[in-house]
Amino acid sequence: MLDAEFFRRWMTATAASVDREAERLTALDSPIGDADHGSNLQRGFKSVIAALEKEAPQTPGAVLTLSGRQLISTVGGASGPLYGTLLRRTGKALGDAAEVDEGQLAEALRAGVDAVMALGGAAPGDKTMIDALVPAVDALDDGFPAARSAAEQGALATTPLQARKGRASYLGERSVGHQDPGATSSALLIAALAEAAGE
Amino acid sequence: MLDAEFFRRWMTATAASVDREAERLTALDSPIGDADHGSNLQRGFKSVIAALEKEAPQTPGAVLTLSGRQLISTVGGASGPLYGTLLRRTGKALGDAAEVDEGQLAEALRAGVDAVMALGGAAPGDKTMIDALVPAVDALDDGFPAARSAAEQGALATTPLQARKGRASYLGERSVGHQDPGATSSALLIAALAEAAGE
Amino acid sequence: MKMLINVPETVVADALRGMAAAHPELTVDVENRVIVRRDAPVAGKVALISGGGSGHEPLHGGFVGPGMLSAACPGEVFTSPVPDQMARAAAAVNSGPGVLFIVKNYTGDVLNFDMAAELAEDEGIQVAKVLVNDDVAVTDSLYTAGRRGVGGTLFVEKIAGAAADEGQPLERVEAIGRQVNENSRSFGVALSACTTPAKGSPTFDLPPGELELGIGIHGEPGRERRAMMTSGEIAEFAVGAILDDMTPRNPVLVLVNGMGATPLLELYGFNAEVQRVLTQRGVAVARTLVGNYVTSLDMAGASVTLCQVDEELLRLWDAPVKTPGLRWGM
Amino acid sequence: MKMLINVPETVVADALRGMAAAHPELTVDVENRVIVRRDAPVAGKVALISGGGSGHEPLHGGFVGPGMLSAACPGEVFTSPVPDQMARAAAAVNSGPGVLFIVKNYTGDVLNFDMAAELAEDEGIQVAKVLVNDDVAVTDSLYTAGRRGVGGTLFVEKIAGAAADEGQPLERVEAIGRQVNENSRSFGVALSACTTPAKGSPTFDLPPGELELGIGIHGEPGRERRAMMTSGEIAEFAVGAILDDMTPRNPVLVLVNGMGATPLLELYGFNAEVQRVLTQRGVAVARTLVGNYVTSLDMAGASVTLCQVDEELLRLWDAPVKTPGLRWGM
Ligand SMILES: Nc1ncnc2c1ncn2[C@@H]1O[C@H](COP(=O)(O)OP(=O)(O)O)[C@@H](O)[C@H]1O
Ligand SMILES: Nc1ncnc2c1ncn2[C@@H]1O[C@H](COP(=O)(O)OP(=O)(O)O)[C@@H](O)[C@H]1O
Ligand SMILES: [Mg+2]
Ligand SMILES: [Mg+2]
Ligand SMILES: [Mg+2]
Ligand SMILES: [Mg+2]
Repeated sequence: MLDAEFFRRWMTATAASVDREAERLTALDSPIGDADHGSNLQRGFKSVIAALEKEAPQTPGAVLTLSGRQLISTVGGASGPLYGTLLRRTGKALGDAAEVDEGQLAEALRAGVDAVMALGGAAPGDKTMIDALVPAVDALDDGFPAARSAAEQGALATTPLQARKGRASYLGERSVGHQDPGATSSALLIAALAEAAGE
Repeated sequence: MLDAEFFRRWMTATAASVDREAERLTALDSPIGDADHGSNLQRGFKSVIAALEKEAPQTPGAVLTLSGRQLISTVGGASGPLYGTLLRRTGKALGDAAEVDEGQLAEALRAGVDAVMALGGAAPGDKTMIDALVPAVDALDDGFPAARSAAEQGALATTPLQARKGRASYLGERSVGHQDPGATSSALLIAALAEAAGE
Repeated sequence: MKMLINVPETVVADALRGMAAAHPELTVDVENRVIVRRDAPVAGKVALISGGGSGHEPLHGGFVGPGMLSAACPGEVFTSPVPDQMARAAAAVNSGPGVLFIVKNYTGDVLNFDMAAELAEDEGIQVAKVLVNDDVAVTDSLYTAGRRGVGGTLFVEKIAGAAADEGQPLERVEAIGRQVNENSRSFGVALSACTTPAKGSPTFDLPPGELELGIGIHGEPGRERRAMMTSGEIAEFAVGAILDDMTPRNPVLVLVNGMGATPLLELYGFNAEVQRVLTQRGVAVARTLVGNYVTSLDMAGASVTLCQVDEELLRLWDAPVKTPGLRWGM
Repeated sequence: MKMLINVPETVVADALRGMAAAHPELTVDVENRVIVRRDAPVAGKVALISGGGSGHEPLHGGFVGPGMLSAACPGEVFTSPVPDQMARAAAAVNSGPGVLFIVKNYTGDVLNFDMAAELAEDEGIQVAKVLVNDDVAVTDSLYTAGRRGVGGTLFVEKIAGAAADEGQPLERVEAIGRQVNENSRSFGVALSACTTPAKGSPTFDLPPGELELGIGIHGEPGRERRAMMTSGEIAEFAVGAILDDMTPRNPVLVLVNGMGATPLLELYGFNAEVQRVLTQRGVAVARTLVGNYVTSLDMAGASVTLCQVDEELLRLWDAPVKTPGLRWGM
């Protein structure tokens, strides 16, 4: 079973890997975006960690809704409302149980990803974070490591795509040949989930 | 004896060598000035040639006063009024004789150079055009080729000097080690005199 | 790339402190990142709020004041602001008749302003929205996020601001804002990329002798890269792209806008070419504005925006405005 | 370096054509290179004329209009104008009470304005002159051409322009102009060189990680090169250099001026640091202006100018002005 502590570890591991990879994320956001994705998420997850320490939420749902609200209030850009909605909706779907199992998490995450698709209007293949998140959720039944590889594969697979959402879509065909920064950070988020599970 | 035709040749030869050396003059004006000396003189002597063709002055004095007025009206910067005054005062000193000898020219040129020193306040050693003009006038008694070498020597000798007049003086000690653009163009002017004399 | 900054992290806060010092007629909340005209809320008048990433100055903070915006919400550099900023601004400027959000069409701006609208409406504030999407360089299709909002934003903010200043009701101010957007088209070119403080190096590589056609205002590359063109050729290309998309029946407002690092001397020269092309194409010009208004940090380049105006829009354009970045008539 | 131009030879003429198109309130004589306010000569009032090399825009042409200059004479890029321009301008704007030449202290400007004064006086026009030399980076000694005129020019033109607008006589307008100059001090830094159209490459090489301290406005290098400094350190250096030279007893006007390519975002952040240093040094600030006013083409960097003002000078600073580059109160 996964308790509030597990979800806190997930957020901490995400914050750490976003910190480590911030320059790379910003560099990916440079040829097909506006060179801010890494610093956006760094700022957001830093404030998530601070809020979790300060407010010490006691349930999995509360950890994620607080984290999501925090992202919405500090990131800005496209990724702020989208990642914020992802965590907030996932958290809401977890309700106020003190512990949840992996199946419940998979179901809640799917609700979160659906909310991101509804909000941003992106479908798989549009070269966005969705291309890492959807395969990850699909693979979650096979465990965290499977989800991690699926997300990584999904991120890598954005390279040959032409973007249809977000800033990269302005470039038309020139968006082809670059890996999507948001899909890349989504892979980090899912990898942190596996890390939190010690897998 | 030197007639109006000789002075026209002098101006034409100057215009041609300024054209050839414009980039170099501007480049010299770059580290210790504002990178315009070459284009300034190019514009000025182009209009001198046009005016000489149009107004066809008939005496040495008239050729030079017209040329000087033309420089004043088209060059701007420091070099416009200074070179304009040089030619205008030299022309005035030649009076309205139809022909002048080399001694008269030397005397008139000295009057012109004195006027430049009075106007700009520069003395020899201040790292200006004066450093080429004064030695040239001094050497003119020994003929045009001697004046040419004296002007060239004078221009080269500005390199180790610290500028005390004009823009280069703003740089203080950093003006040392660069050849003065105005002294360099003065050497061209004197070389053109020798060229006009066929020497 | 060298910048006149302390550290990248404090660039926006530092700028807001400096703005506060220079403009006592504005209330600058540095902590919460909201710039409000000092006399807000103005009784009985619709309030205009805009915002977006920083790095486009004077847009939007420089357009706060009588006759234009009531408040502006600056995000991080090139990053949309967060909903809390616009919600706070709405509370500060609403005097009853409601607030109009002026939103440049970027996914991030749209999402954050929409969330802010929900928050403000929860507080009982009436909110309307004008989306600005004037950039003809972007194909508006199912396969893009739609056209970007660029130079036309200035026209929307000024003209809707004048309508609000006259005391027109929210629906009317919104309708005028939408009309200005529909009448506006822009096209931009870059001669160099820009450098964001966070990245510290140019956002794209542009070899000597080439330019980017159809750029936005976030340091993103354009649609196409070409061998360098003259000012006249660029004017033909930009005005041509706009007129391919709109055939003005009325005279136009012309904005010849610098991207940040192109000297005014060049912008004026470029304007001469833009005017020449407009004359050749039979487009009448009502007013022309030349300068750095909707910028992209230190990018070299320029954009052209045309906005067709009938008599009412022209009257509203000419109406008095008193902001740090645009000022006339008072 | 890429530029938004046609050919280097026509840069100034092209800019003047573009200025004419954008500013119907000015009469722009493109051929003779004189910009005059449309309503000149204004009966009974002293007329102000300034000018200098192009490349410093909006200085001077952008400061022509009610409350400031009557005419401006732009030379080639970074090249003083020729006497014929100022003589022609004087004839166009003089209504009887005489004209004041505002001349930045450069050998070329001084010589050409002096020759113009002779020409104008030959036509019976009374001419007075204010020489601006506010740059503390230059040692004022027998061994230099004296201090350069830089940012202080804006203060002289605005304040003397207001005095002329009030109908004060020539000696008085001249005295006020001189007083403003005596009360003004500037210091500038460059983070990059600029590129003139004629040369086509940067006027000096500045390695990454270094800056030039004590630069002028003509792309010339400064007095000293140092390792890159933060905005706060630069503010301390620049304000320190000014206060070493002047101890203001009265409040000051502050101009935080961009050299051309430094974004407004950075200039405002720099202003925050300048204000901090002034507070620490006990200098009271009356007014602050932040923006690109006295530029050096596409140079990155900034300058600080302080001008001590008593009540009269402050009143004249606040007086209405209506020019393309500076506008308030009307
Ligand atoms: N409509 C959308 N739906 C889902 N994800 C999107 C959408 N638009 C953008 N994104 C994601 O957001 C990422 C960019 O985030 P970020 O750089 O932080 O914001 P911005 O584009 O506003 O600068 C993109 O790489 C993409 O994965
Ligand atoms: N006061 C002066 N007296 C004599 N020559 C001067 C003086 N000031 C400048 N010069 C000369 O003028 C040259 C610069 O001319 P130019 O570049 O055309 O004008 P500017 O300095 O106004 O840009 C200098 O190299 C110097 O030789
Ligand atoms: Mg981005
Ligand atoms: Mg020069
Ligand atoms: Mg962004
Ligand atoms: Mg010059």
